[in-house]
Amino acid sequence: MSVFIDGSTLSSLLYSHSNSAGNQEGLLLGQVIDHVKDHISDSQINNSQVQTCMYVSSHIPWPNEDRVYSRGGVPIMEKLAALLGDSHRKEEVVGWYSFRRNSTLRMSMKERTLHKHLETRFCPHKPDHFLFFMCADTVSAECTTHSMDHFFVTVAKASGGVKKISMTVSNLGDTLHTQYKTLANMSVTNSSAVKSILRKFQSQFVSQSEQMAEVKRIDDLSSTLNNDLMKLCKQVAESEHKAGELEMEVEGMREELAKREDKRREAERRIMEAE
Amino acid sequence: MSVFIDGSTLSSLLYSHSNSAGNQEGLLLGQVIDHVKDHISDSQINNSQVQTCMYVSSHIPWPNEDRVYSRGGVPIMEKLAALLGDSHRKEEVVGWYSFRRNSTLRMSMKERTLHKHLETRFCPHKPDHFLFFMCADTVSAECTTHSMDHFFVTVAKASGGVKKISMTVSNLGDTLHTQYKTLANMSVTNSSAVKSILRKFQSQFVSQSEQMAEVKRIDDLSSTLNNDLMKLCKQVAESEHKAGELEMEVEGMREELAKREDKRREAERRIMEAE
Amino acid sequence: MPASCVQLESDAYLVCLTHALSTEREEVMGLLIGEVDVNRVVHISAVIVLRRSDKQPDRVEISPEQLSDASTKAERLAQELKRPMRVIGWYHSHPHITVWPSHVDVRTQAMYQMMDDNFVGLIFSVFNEDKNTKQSRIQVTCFQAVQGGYGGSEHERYEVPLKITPSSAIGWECLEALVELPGILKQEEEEAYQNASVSVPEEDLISRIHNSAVYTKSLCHVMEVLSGPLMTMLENRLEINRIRHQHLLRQKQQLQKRLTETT
Amino acid sequence: MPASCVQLESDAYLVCLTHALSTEREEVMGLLIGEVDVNRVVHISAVIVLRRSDKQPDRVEISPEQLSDASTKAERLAQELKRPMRVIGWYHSHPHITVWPSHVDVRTQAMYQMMDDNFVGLIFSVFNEDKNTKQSRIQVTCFQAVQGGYGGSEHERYEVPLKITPSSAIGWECLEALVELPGILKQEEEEAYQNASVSVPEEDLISRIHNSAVYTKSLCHVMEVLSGPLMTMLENRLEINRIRHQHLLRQKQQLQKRLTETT
Ligand SMILES: [Zn+2]
Repeated sequence: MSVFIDGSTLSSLLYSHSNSAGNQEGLLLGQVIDHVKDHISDSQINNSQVQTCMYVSSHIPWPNEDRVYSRGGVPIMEKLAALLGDSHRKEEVVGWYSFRRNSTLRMSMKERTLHKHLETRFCPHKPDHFLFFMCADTVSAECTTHSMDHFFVTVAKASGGVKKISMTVSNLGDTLHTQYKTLANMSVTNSSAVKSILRKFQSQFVSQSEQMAEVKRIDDLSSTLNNDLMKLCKQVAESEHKAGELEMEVEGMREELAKREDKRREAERRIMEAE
Repeated sequence: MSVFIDGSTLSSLLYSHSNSAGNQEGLLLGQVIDHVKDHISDSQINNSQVQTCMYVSSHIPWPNEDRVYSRGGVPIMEKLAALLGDSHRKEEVVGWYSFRRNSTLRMSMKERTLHKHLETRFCPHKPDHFLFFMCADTVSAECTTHSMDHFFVTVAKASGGVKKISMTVSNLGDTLHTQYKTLANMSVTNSSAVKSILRKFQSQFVSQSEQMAEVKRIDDLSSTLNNDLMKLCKQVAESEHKAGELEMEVEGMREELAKREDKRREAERRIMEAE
Repeated sequence: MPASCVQLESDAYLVCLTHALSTEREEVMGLLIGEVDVNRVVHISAVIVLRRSDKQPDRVEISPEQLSDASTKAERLAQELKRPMRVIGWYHSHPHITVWPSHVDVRTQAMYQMMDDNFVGLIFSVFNEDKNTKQSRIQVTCFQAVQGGYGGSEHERYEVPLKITPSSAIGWECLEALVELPGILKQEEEEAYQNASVSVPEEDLISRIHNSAVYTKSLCHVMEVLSGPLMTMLENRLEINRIRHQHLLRQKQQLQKRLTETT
Repeated sequence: MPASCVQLESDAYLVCLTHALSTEREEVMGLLIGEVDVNRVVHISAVIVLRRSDKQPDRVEISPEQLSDASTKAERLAQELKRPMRVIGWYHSHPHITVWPSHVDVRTQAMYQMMDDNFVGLIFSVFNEDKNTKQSRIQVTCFQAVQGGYGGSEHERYEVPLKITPSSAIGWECLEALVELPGILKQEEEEAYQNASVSVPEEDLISRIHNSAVYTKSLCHVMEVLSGPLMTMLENRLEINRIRHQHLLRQKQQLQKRLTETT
């Protein structure tokens, strides 16, 4: 079993934690794919192996002010359902996560209870396939270096044993452009027959503006995708702004209530003293 | 300076030797390309380097029965011109070669003389760029293993010093098909926006028969090239057959002449005895 | 006088980290935009992702052109926000290696400090998985350069306190920087393709097809590894904000009710 | 009884060597077609280049299907030439390594000899350049397997005398085998492409474009490294034959003249 996660998905997850004051928890969304790998052994016996890949593609943070589980670690299903209910997602719930600050990287009893309940709710047929992502944020003595230590685990249904799962962060790898041809192809320029064939096929591969047609096509696809990213970016900026303003408004109301509470207490204190 | 030669060119050269009874010599054809390699050093000083690449793409064997040079190693220019004269080649004469059997891999005095003359004729402006390909064919004691030891050299005009040149045999390298995608792309199947864009571009990349259009195009080009190879193959087979038959005819005539010579000698001997 | 402390806004942290996690085979880099207050606290609120002009996996260097472009961007941002924004630092990644700056890093930092003694450096250590424990670690450190002890000529690392501060929203500049990443990589690929193609003769169709296939494969890779996941991430962000907004509205109503009651 | 000697026609040698020099990263292999005379001399005159059914760089193995196909080809050739042709041996390459057969090679050879005790093995050692002397070496050796000394179970190498015999022409079968090489590689690539594409969903256009670019790049590579050079080689062969024919005609005329004179 392996976990695969894109770099931008992982950084979004870690940002979610950095952006909250306290600890952070939430659901992990993605897909589970079983790959059948046919392995032809030396004795030529077909020995099929099933390799399970867990793709984590999104996350949903739980609100800090409104807990989705009881004090003992029992989830409140209607609250979880509300988080997922309106979603038009293609992704499944593949696990959950927990961020803590300056704390141990060990699963607590409450976390075990919560895991068991979530697993039963979201992954009843394959209990050993439900993920828990644990991440601890520690700061050095002088606050100069921040560390995020993290890993994925599953919990065995029978034994309750915690098993760590290998994690791969998908990324670009090598981008050093070493595969391009920079020299003329001697065997092409030497053979008159080859040159004749290539001249015939020129129009199938090269556009009228002397550009390679497939390059034009992939450029168009890539540009369209990047343009749509920019449009989506604007939508997100708006929704960030709207939610941000509402948060500040709510924060203002809390402060107002707190002030009133202080005044009320002060007033009561004066009355008490006066009596 | 480096020498580049295709695998099929090299094997054709070695076949030419294997197919002759005695030693073999001939001209090497190809191209000389000077590549300017801009090397940005650590001090950010643009330090241009010229790298000379010698591409050997063909060869022309010299007839064994009709020498193209004198006993002392002076080439007979009209015979060399006749070998090249009718050719509609784009290739230049970039060097010459010599195969020997069970002999040393050292350039003889005659070979040095011949090299100097050929160099002056074919490569007057860049004497140090004219190649000599030396190859020795040795057989093990029990004739079970054949070895072809070979290298390229140039001869310095001033000093006469022989310099070996590094040789690269162009080949396919890795053909293990490791770059193909075999798994679904999660980021594509998860995003509705991405899926929508891809649906729009489907027709630009995929043909009506659900085949990738570029695959169809490259298949057509490749098949056309392979078909032309087969046609050329038939032409070569015919020319091989024609030349082969003529060679056997000539061989038959030699034998006939030899027989007549023997009979003549025998007759003369009888006459001498009779007298 | 060195910076006393650095406050890195969490959305700027998101951009740096996303960039750092984009490739494990090369060091990536960028510039940091922000302000310095009277207490010499450096406030970083935006990021400029930089192209790799000279591709050497273990070297990062900012060209004068890149610095000039970045200053222009910072000035534009300052006008938009009506705040004194400027290029105030740089960041780069250390894939598979320690978070601590190398001698080259410290020397580079010292050079930037000659122009601006509040200029700071951030290093993101990424792609560090312990194969035995299957535990991964991502680190970020903040540093400047100081003169070596006892008047030495060699510069030494000086660690600067770093705080990653929460914000109520991911700002436009940070969102824009994120979605510019695939575009930057596309430009790099275009340049590589064009540089290679210049020396291929027009008649050599096979090499031209080969190069266009290399280009196609590279762009597919960028779309698959970066554009696609960013799309998914932004769509998820919309969903998170929808949930958050819904939740905040409920809270607002409750608070409104309580405020009415206490009037 | 093992073979007494092997005579390899030079045009068959050309095919084997061209195949062996086609890649330095993998061992390639094929089958040898020929006859055995009453003195147990093996005469090899044609070659069947084989596809690599299971791509493991350091292993070569002939499948039952490949052997069956080759036998069919040999039978067809026998009918065409009116000679008792059959599959009489195998060859494979040793890029960058010694010409001597490995234990696996000897065991494989022993297995084939169970079917036919005249079956021989050829090994072509290629891509061996001494970086210091810049001298290259290409070798070919001929071997069979014999029972180990003192009744041992392990098989040992038995070296067979090999002669590469000149021929007056490159035969059609050998020319055909040469030009089949690019086609074989194209088939291998098609299979790899189709196997990979089976598991990519139709909607995943990016992965489909990626795979088609990989396929395109591979075919360009085959065309550049194999098809193109073979084309040049054959065109050169036509030129060599033109010169040779011209030269032979001149000789024929001279000989004709002398024959007339001596009549
Ligand atoms: Zn072997």
